[in-house]
Amino acid sequence: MAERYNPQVIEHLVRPRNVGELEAPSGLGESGDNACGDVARFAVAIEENRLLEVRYKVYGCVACIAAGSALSELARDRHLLEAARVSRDDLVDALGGPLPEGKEHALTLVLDALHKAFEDHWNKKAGTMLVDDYARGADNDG
Amino acid sequence: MAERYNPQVIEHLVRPRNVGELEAPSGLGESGDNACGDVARFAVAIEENRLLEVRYKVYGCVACIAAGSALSELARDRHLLEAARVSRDDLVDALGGPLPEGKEHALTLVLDALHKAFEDHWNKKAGTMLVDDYARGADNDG
Amino acid sequence: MPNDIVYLDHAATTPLDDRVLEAMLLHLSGATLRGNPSSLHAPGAAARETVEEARAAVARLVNAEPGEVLFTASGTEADNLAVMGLAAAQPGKRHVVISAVEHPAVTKAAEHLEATGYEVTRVGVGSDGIIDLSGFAEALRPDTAVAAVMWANNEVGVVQPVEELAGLCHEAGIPFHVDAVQAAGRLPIDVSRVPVSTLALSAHKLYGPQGVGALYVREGAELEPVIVGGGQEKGLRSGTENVAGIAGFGAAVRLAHDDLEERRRHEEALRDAVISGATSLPGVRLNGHPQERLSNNVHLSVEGIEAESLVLYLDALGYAVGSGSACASSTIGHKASPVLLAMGRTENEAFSAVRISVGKDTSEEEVEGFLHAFTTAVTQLREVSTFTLAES
Amino acid sequence: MPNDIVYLDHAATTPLDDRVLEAMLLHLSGATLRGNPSSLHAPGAAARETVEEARAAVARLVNAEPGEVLFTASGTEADNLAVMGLAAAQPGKRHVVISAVEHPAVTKAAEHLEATGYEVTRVGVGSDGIIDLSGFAEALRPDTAVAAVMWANNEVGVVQPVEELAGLCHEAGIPFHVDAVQAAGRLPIDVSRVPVSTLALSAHKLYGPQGVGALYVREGAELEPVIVGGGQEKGLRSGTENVAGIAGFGAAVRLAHDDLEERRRHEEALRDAVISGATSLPGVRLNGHPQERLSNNVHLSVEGIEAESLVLYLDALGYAVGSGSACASSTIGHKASPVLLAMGRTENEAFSAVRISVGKDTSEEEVEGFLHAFTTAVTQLREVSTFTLAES
Ligand SMILES: Cc1ncc(COP(=O)(O)O)c(C=O)c1O
Ligand SMILES: Cc1ncc(COP(=O)(O)O)c(C=O)c1O
Repeated sequence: MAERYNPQVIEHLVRPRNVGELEAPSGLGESGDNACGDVARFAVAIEENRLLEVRYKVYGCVACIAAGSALSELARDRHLLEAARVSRDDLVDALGGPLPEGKEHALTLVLDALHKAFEDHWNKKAGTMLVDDYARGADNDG
Repeated sequence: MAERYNPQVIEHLVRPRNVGELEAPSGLGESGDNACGDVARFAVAIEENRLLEVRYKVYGCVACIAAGSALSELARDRHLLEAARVSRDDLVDALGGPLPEGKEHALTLVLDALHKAFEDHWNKKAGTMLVDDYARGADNDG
Repeated sequence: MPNDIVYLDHAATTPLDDRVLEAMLLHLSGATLRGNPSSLHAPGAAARETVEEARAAVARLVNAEPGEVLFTASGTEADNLAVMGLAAAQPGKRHVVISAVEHPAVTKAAEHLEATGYEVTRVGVGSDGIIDLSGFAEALRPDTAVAAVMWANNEVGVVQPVEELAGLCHEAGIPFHVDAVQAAGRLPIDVSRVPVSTLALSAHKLYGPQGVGALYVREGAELEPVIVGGGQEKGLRSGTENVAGIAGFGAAVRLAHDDLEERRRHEEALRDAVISGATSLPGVRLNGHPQERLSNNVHLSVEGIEAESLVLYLDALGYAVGSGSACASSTIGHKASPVLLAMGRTENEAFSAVRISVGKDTSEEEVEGFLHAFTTAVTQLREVSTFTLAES
Repeated sequence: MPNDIVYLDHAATTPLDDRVLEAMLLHLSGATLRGNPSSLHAPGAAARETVEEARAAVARLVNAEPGEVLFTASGTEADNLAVMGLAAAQPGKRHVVISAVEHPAVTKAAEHLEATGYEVTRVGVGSDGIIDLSGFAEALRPDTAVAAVMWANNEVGVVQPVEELAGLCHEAGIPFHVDAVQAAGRLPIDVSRVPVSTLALSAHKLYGPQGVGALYVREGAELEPVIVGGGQEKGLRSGTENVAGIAGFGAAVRLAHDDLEERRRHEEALRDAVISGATSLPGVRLNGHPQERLSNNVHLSVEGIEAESLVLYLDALGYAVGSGSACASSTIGHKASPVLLAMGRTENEAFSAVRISVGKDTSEEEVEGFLHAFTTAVTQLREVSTFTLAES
């Protein structure tokens, strides 16, 4: 178990990617609980099932900020289906290895927020067809 | 309160003066309790109320050995009355200062043994007269 | 190990003074033969003397007699020994009074007593962190076995009116313990004027080694040991003594005693520079009484930012500061500081608290550099934050 | 401080190894910035890593996992934590078993429990100092909260059959504590083979610093803390860590692990030379089992001489040896060692006991010189003594 944050985490803390908001987002997602703890908020711009832009904000611990930043990088400029499949393990790899004990919730927090932004987009677009596509794609996973 | 023995004590331990016994002592004195603890034994040779020779043995702690040695030096070759008046303070001075806490009994132990040797001598000699002398001498003390 | 980092977390621990290290090396280095202080022979006697010299130095710092000082392995152990030990020495009395802002070394000791049937009264503090004096007076009862209030707080740096508190306890005949771990070396401490029963110190808060503490125990105060065994420290704290550490403590308190005023002046100027610089940013607020505070302590709540992020951002920029209380900060989970909650702060304010504590060797340039870094970190982290700053 | 003294009291404490000092200086010296292991920033993280490296090293010495090792401030504290902590974790059970020859750190902990209503059974030993195995088995009861027997005795050096004892406790489901303070670094210790629940170590007995101990706590063993506070060491031992001391402990156990066999061979040869030389004098007798004993321990009763005189006489001749148990020797008063009494020795035999304990750096020449000095001291002191030697 890691005792402290990897340098990659600190790098994301000090130079977070894709911070901010979008003027006219295709979807917005938020996770966490503002009253007592961490909050993550993702805004996405989607065109032709491609994640053109992603912006995020986080109130929370270092792991949350870094995970949001890493996720935004991994997801951006990808097909929606790929972006949606970015996993906890992918995030851990991008962050240089396991997070310190007790900090793993950050992964869930940011993934939840991004997925909610996608849902928001699908809901707006009545995206049932897309979800079918996703299910078929998922068959190829191991 | 001294935390450890003064060098003078150690000097007496390593080179104790007047150790041993006498062939035909004028008096013999012993103090302490052989079963559990310290024992001091003094033999004295007295001629014309003068302490010509003194010999001692001790079973006990360092303080006892050193106090016996110091006392033998202070008392030897003195008039009996002077020898009998060697005090705890005189011993402490001879031993370079106060003994460590809990070791003061050594002074009593050796003084007792020497005084008993004198008593033994007086008893043998029916020394009542001498004791009278002694009481008169004691008037001069402060 | 980062040598170029600016260390501004002296409330958590202080760097070892070179002269302290020298004193320790006298016992540690191979050139001398170190013994066990309990041994009769010369190396044992030398170790014993080393310990006794340090004891005299610690006694002098608080104006006590050497025989009134016991060595422990931490401020924590000294606090435990006082609270548990004073209580145990009066088995008939089953009530304890502490303040709501004590260090965990005291609060957990009180909870330990609570679990064995004691009743514990926790006296509240104002929003400035200062104890409710009349509340304290009311809390004292005939069956109070021990009362404990710290001299100065480890988080917000607030200095408590211990002289009054001690007086109240003294009148009531109640043993009074003071945790002076943060105060020692920063404030004059004189047990001949303040009628405490016991008083805890820790070496590593005043440029001495970590893992060495002391408890002043007033002549006549009754105390039961917590650690028992070979009977060291008059039977009140057994275990072979950390002779080198104790020697270091002795050297450290000697320096602290001699340089007290100079250190205080130096630290206060830097502290005030940090306070005015940092609070000039919007949404940055000083916690704890602005005057009744330690010479070296600045404690800030920074709206919209979680302390951990700010601490590590500053760390990345080369500045080491504390988040809330160091003791709790690396433990798992996310708990608001009870000290800040007792002062009426919200959970979010508590989560956003950082502590900047300067030291005797902190320079003006370091403070200037820090204020730059702080501004950068706060600005950048607020950009990431979902939090929107209230209009100020 | 006498540099020319020959140190033969390694059972009381050992000189610090130079490589241990080096490891400590990495944390102590001004060249590096040391933090509080609880702090988030880089100096704090560096301190944390220092502690964790040492923890891994201690675990390796006894073949445990790092997570099973807690640091304390002494072997005494480790023993207290084990005995009191294991008992407190099973509040329903109110019986304790110890041997009659435990170190005061264990006996006083048991007495402490006794004072709070526990029943304590003290299992006797034979005249060779070895525990009565069947007596131990019989002492174990369904309500036994903890049993404790030391691996090797600090006075007479006798090694106990801990593997059997641990097996008995394991079968009976009784937590078993072993005080391995004297054994560690001299005997191989493997907790994967010996089913102890807890095991105490002390750094200063194996060329590490004074004031640092450790307790091995088997995964799953339940333990309550003795010192409470900031929650360090998984909440089982609070207080800011003695980081430099712990680093030294780590270095010391690494050396002890690597050099174990070599040290043992070296020490045994010297030990046997002392035994045969000293016991060739009339009225000098070895205490404790001749084979089942520590590689470095010689414990003698010298008829007609009190230990203190012999120790200080030898000290004056330049040889530092122990009198009975170092822990008790400088305390006021005159008490026969309970260990020797338990072995059936008379009070006089107990008062005349000295302990010569060699170390890894003791040389043959030193031992030769010692035997000369010993002969002189015994002869001279017997001349002073009222005691007449029995015909041998
Ligand atoms: C006020 C206060 N009390 C007690 C302690 C505990 O002292 P130590 O760190 O030596 O365990 C500290 C420091 O952490 C403290 O600041
Ligand atoms: C067997 C034994 N147990 C416990 C201890 C106590 O350890 P420490 O000296 O670290 O307090 C000692 C040493 O004095 C010992 O020899």
